[in-house]
Amino acid sequence: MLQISFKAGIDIGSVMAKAVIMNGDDHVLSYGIRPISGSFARAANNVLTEALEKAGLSYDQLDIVGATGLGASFVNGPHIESANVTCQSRGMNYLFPSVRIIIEIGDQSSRVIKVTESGKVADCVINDRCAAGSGRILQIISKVLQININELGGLSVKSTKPVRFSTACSVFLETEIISRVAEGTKKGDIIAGLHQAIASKILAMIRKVKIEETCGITGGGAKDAGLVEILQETIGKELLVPEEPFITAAIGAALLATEKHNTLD
Amino acid sequence: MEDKKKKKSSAKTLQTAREAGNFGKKILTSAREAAEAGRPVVWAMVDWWLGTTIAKAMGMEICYPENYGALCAAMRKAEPYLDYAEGDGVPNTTCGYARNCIGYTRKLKENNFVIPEDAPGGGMPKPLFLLACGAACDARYKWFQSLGRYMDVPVWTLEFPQTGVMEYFMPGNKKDNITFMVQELRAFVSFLEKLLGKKMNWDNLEAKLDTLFKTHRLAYEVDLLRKAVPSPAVNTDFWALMIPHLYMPDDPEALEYYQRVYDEVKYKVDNKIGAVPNEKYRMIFSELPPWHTLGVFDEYAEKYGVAFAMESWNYHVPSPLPEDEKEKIHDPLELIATYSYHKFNEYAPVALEHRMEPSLFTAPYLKYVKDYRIDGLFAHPLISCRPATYTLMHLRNLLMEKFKIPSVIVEGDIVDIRVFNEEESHAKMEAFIETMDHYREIRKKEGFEW
Amino acid sequence: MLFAGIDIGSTITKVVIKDERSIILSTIRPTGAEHRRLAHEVMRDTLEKAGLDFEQIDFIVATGYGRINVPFADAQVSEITCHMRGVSWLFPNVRTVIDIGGQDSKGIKVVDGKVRNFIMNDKCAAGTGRFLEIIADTLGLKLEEIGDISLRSREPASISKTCAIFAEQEVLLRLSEGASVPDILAGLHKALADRIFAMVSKIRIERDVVITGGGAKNAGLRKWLEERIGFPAVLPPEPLITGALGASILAQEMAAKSVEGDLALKKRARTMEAATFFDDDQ
Amino acid sequence: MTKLKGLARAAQIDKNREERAKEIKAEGGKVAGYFCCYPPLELMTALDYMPIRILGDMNEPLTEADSYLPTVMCCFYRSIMDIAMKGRYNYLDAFIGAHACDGAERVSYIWRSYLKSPCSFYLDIPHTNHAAAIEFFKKQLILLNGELEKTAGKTATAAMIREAVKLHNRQRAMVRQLYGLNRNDPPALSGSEMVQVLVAVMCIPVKEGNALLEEVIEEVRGRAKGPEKKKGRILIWGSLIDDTAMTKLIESCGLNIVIDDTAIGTRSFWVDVDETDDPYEGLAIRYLDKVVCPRTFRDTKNTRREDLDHRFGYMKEMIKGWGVNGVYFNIIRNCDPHGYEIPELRDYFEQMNLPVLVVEQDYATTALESLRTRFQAFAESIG
Repeated sequence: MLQISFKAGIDIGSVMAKAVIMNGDDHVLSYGIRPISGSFARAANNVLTEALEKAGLSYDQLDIVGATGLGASFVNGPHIESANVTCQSRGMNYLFPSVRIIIEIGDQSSRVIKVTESGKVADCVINDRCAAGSGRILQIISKVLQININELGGLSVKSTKPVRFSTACSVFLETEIISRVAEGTKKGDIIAGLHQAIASKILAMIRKVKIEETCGITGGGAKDAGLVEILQETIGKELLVPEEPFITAAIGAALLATEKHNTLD
Repeated sequence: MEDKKKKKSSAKTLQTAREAGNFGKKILTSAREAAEAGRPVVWAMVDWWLGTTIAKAMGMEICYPENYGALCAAMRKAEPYLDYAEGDGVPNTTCGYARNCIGYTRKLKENNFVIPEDAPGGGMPKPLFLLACGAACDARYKWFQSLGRYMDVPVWTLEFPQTGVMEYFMPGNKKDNITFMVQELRAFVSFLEKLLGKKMNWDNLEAKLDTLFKTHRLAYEVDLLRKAVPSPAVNTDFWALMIPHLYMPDDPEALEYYQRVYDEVKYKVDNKIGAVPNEKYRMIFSELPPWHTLGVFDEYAEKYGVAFAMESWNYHVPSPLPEDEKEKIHDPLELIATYSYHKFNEYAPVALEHRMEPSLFTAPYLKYVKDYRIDGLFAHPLISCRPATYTLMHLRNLLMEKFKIPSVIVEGDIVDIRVFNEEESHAKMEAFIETMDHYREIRKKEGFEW
Repeated sequence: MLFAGIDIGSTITKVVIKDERSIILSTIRPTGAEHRRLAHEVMRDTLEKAGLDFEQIDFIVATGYGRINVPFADAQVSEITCHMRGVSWLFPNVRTVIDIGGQDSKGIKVVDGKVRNFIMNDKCAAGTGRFLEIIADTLGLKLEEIGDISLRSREPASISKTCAIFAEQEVLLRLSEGASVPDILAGLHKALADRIFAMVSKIRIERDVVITGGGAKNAGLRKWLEERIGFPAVLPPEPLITGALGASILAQEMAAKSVEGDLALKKRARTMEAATFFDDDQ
Repeated sequence: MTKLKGLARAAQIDKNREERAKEIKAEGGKVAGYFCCYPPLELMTALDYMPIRILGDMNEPLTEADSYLPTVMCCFYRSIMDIAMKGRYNYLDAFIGAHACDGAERVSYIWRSYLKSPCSFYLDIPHTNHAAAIEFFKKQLILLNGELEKTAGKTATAAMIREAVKLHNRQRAMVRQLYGLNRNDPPALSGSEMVQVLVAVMCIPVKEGNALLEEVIEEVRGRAKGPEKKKGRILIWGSLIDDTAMTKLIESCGLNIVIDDTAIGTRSFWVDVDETDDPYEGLAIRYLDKVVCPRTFRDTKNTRREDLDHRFGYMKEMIKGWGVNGVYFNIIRNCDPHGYEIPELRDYFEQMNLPVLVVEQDYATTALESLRTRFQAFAESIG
C-alpha cells in the first residue's frame, strides 16, 4: 500500500476547473477554482498549480492525483480517473457523513444521487440530453440581471407573483427573461418563477429515488440561497450546503484515487 | 451521415452465435430469390409464430421489416431512410424501425419497385401483402397501414388479445381468448387462400410446427443453461441467436443449428467456462438494444466484469406447452393460438403473486432476476419505441421494491445513433458498479438467496 | 400612397416603407431583446430618415414576434404570411422559403402566391440561428464571421449534440482534442443545416428555394443546406427584410380594399407607442 | 349561491370536474372512472355508478409521472398518471382501464399496480372490427359487467341495460343536435363552449347531463350573440382536446371550430347503440365497430381510393355539412395511432383542396402560446 502524504483531486467541468489538495489524513489543505476559458488542459494545469501554491507544496510532493469531469482526460501527468457521480458521492459523504440524498445542480445537468453510509452510489437520476432545468439558467439570469448568483435568493423570497415561463429550453428562457425585464416585471418575480421551475424538476427526480432523511445540495446551484430555500420547501427537507459547493467532486476524486490505488495493490 | 464514430459491433462469445448472421442473410436472399421466381413474398411483423408459420406453410417467403430496421441500423445506413420518412410527415417520435421501413418503401416505389442497388443487405423485394400484428404495440399495424401511400397491397392484421392479470384468471376468459384467436386464424387462412388462389397445405403446416417446437425446445434449454454461474453466454450472443428462433424456427436448418448452440453452451456450463472472463456482476438488460453500438457491452464486460446473463423477455421462446395440454389439441390453428397466447401470458401467475401488472414486459423479469441471480437492471429507454420503453420505470420500481435490485438507465435508440451517448453510459456504469455492491449487501442482510 | 411594414423580431426590428411600385426605404435595427419594446422608435427614425411624417403613411402592417398589439399599426399579420409575400414579390417563381431566424426556423411552401403549407421548429433552440450565436460566443468570434471561417474546413468535426448548450460543451471537447476552429465550425454548420433540412423536408422542398433571415447571410450554413437540398438556393439582396417587405405589400393590399373613411379612422387611432409581445402577461 | 344553468353551469362543472362525483359519493352513491370512449357507459349507468371520464390536467406540472412512465410516452396519459398518483382520482369505486391504444393500455396496467379501487377491470379491445372480434368484445363486456356487479352489490338485468341505452342514446342525440346548430355561419356554439359542455356531461350522471344539454340547446338557440363570424371554419381531427385553453387560443386566431373528429367530441356521441334483444350485442357493435378512431384497424379494401374512403369518408360529410374550409390535426405528442395517419389523411384533405395544419402539442398550457403564430398563419392561408 502506498504511503500517502499529499494527494490532489481535480474536477474539470464544462465551465469551471477545480482542484483540492489533501494530506494523508484526508484533510483539505487548499483548493483552487478557475474558469475553463477554452482549454481544458490549460485550466487543469493552472488550477492545480494554484491549489499547490496555496498549500505551499510542489507537484512532486503529490503522491497521487485523482481526476473527474468532462475534461478529466486532459489532466497532465499520471492520474486516476473516476466518474463524476461517484466523486460527488464520496466528496459529499466526506463533508456530511449523514447525507443520503445529494442534489447536484451543475451547469449542464442536474443529478439526484442516493448515497450509502460509506459514500457509495446507491442510486442516481441524471437529467441529460437537453439542458432544460440545469444550473446554466442561473448563470444566464445572473448575467441578464447583472447580479451575483448568491444575491438571487434575497430577491426571490420577496416575490408575490412568480412568473410562469412558457419554455423549458435554457436558450429560449434567456430571451424570455430579457423581455420580462424590459417590460418591467419585478426581478424577484422572474427569479422566483425560475426557482420554482427548477425545484419542480428536481422534485420529480427525487421522487424516482425516493426521499431520505438527510439531504444535501452541491454544484454551482447550491450557491443560490433562494433556490436552496425553495427546494427545501418543495421537498420538505432541510438541505445541507457545503461551504464551497464547487469542490465536492474534486474532493471525491482525490479520495477515490486513493481507494482505487489501494484496491489495485 | 459520414459518422466518425467507429462501427462497434460486438465480438460475441459463442462460436455458434457468430454464424447466426447467416440466417439473417438467408431471410433476405430467400425472399429475393422467391420474388425473382415470381413466388409470393410477405412483409411481416414479428408475430410470435402466429401467422407467419401459416403463411410459410402456404409457400410464402417472409421478410421482417423490424429486423431489417435493426440491420440498417447495425450497418449505420438507416439515416437516409429516417430522413425520407420524416420528410413525408411521419412524426419523428414514431418507431425507428417504422420510419426506416417507410423511407425504404418510398425509395422502392421511386425505383419502380426494383430494389435499389445500395439497399443494405441487398434489400427487401416488394410484397404481395403485409402481415401486421396487434401484439405489443399500435405501430405494428398502423405502420403497415400507412405504407398504402406507397404501394397498393393489402394489409392483414393478426388479432392478438392483451389480457390483464386479474382478467387472465377469470373463469372462461383464457378459453375465450384462444377461441377468438383461432377464429381469426381461420379468417386469415381464408384470406390467404383467396389471395393465392390455392388451398392451405395442412400437412405442410403440421410439419413446420413440429420443427418449430423442436427448435424452440432447444432454445428454451439454452435459456435454462444460462442460469449457470459463470454465465456461458451473454446478451450479445442472444441477439444473434434470436434470429433463427424468432424468425425461422420451422426451418430444419435452424433446428440443426440450435442443436449445435445447445452443445456449445452445455459444454461451457459443464466446464465452467464463462462468457466474460472474471464475471463479477450479473446483469439483465431490457428491452431492445442499441443495434448500432453493441460493442459497448463487450467493453462493460472487460472493464467491470459485467455479464449480461439474461435480457429482453419479448424475444425469448416461452416454456414448452405442457405435453398433456398439447396432446388434447388436434387443430393446428388452435395449437398455434394456444402457443402464442402462452408466450404472452405464461408469467401471469408471477404477476399475480406480486400483485402487479402487466404480465408482459415486467412480470418475466421478476422471475428472471431470481433464476439468473441478477445484480442489476440495465434499462435502455428508446427515444422512438414506446412498447419497449413504457414499462421500464415501472420495472425499475418493482425490482427495487420486491428484490432490492437497482437499475441503471441509459437512454438511446434502436436505430438512431445520434441519441446514444457512449461516454455517458460508461460514467453511469462506473457509478452503478458501486450501487450493485451496495444492494448485494442489502440483499444479503435481508435474506435473499443471491 | 405610402405603406409601411414592420417586422418586430425577437432581437431585430425591420421596417420597410413602400409606395405603389417600389421600396422607398428599409431599416434594420438590432434592437436586442432588452430594447425590443422600442420598436416604435425604429419606426419613427425610419420615417425621419425618409423625410416622411407618420400621418403620410396610409397603411401600416406589423408582423413578427412582437406584433400582438402594435399601437402604431393598422393590422397585424403572421410572419409566415409576410415572409411568403415579401419573397414572392422579389422572386415570383419561389416555391419554398426557408427562413432561419434567431429564435425560430421555418419552412414555407408557396403555391400560386399563397401559403400552401408551413413548418416551424418548436420548444428547443436546436435548429435556430441562436445555436450559432451561442457557439460564436463560446469561441470568441463574431456571428458574422463564423460562416466564412467554416468554409476553410477540410474535415468537419463531428458534432452530435442537438441542444445548443450541450453542443457548446462538445465544442470545448473537440477544441481540446486538437480539432481546428474551421473544422469545428464546419461540423456545427453541417449539424444545423441537417436539422433545418430535416424539418423543411416535411413540406417537400421544391425549386425555387429562397433562403431568408439572419441564417441566410451565413455562407457556411448556405453551403451545407444547398448540399442537402441538392441544388442552389436563391438569396434575396437583403435577407432580413422579407418579412417587413411582405407586411408593406399586405398594407398596400389592405389599403386598396378599405373604404376611405375607414382608413382615416384607423389613422386617427394609431399612437406611436411601444408594442406588446406574445409572452406579455394578459 | 344561485344555481347556474346551461352554458354557465357547463363551464362551472368543467372547472370543477370532480365536484359531482364527490357529492354523489357523499350521498352514498358510486362512481366509475374509465379511459377513452370504449368502455360502455350503459353498463355503469345500469348499475347506478356515475361514469366519469378520466382526463389529464394541462395546467398541472408533471412531478410524479416520471417515476412511473418514461418521457417518450403519450403526454396525455402521462398527465393522467401524474394526477392520479397525486390522489386526484382516489374516490373511484371502479376503475375501468381499456386497451384503446398503447398509452391507455400501459397506463391501465401501471395504474392498477399502484392504485387499488374496490372494482378494477382492464377491458381488452380487439384491434379489428371482424365478426369474431365483436363476439370476443361482447364476452369482455359481460366480464366487465360481472365485476361491476360485484362491487355494486346488484345485478344488471337486460331491461336495466336497455333503459341505460335509451338514456345515453338520448344524450348522444342531443349532442348531435347541438353540433347541428354549428352548421350555420357563424356557428351557434364556440369550440370552447363545446368542450365545456361535453366535458361537463362526462362528469355528471347521464340524466343530469341530459337536463343540462336541454338547457344548453335552448339557451344557444335563443341567444342573440354567439361566436363572431370568422374566415376560418375548421374541423379538428386528432385524439382529443379537453381544456379550453387550447380552443381559446385557436379561436383567438381568426378560426371558428365548427366540428371535430376527436375523442371528447363527436367520436363519443356520433352514433347510437342499437337496441338489440341481447343488449350486449348492440353495445359490442357500437363501441367496437361504430366508434371511429385510427386505433381500430379496418380491413384493406380493393383499391386505394376505396380504402381511404372507407377509413376517412365520414369526414367528407362533416366537411360538406359544416362548411369546413380548413382542417387542424391536433396531435398530442407521442400518439402512434394518429401519428401514422398524418401523411395519408393530409393527402386526403389536400385533394379536397382543404388546407391542413399539423401541430404536435405537449398537453401543457404553458407550451401553448408559442403555437399562436402557427394558428394565425393557418387562418391567413384559408380562403
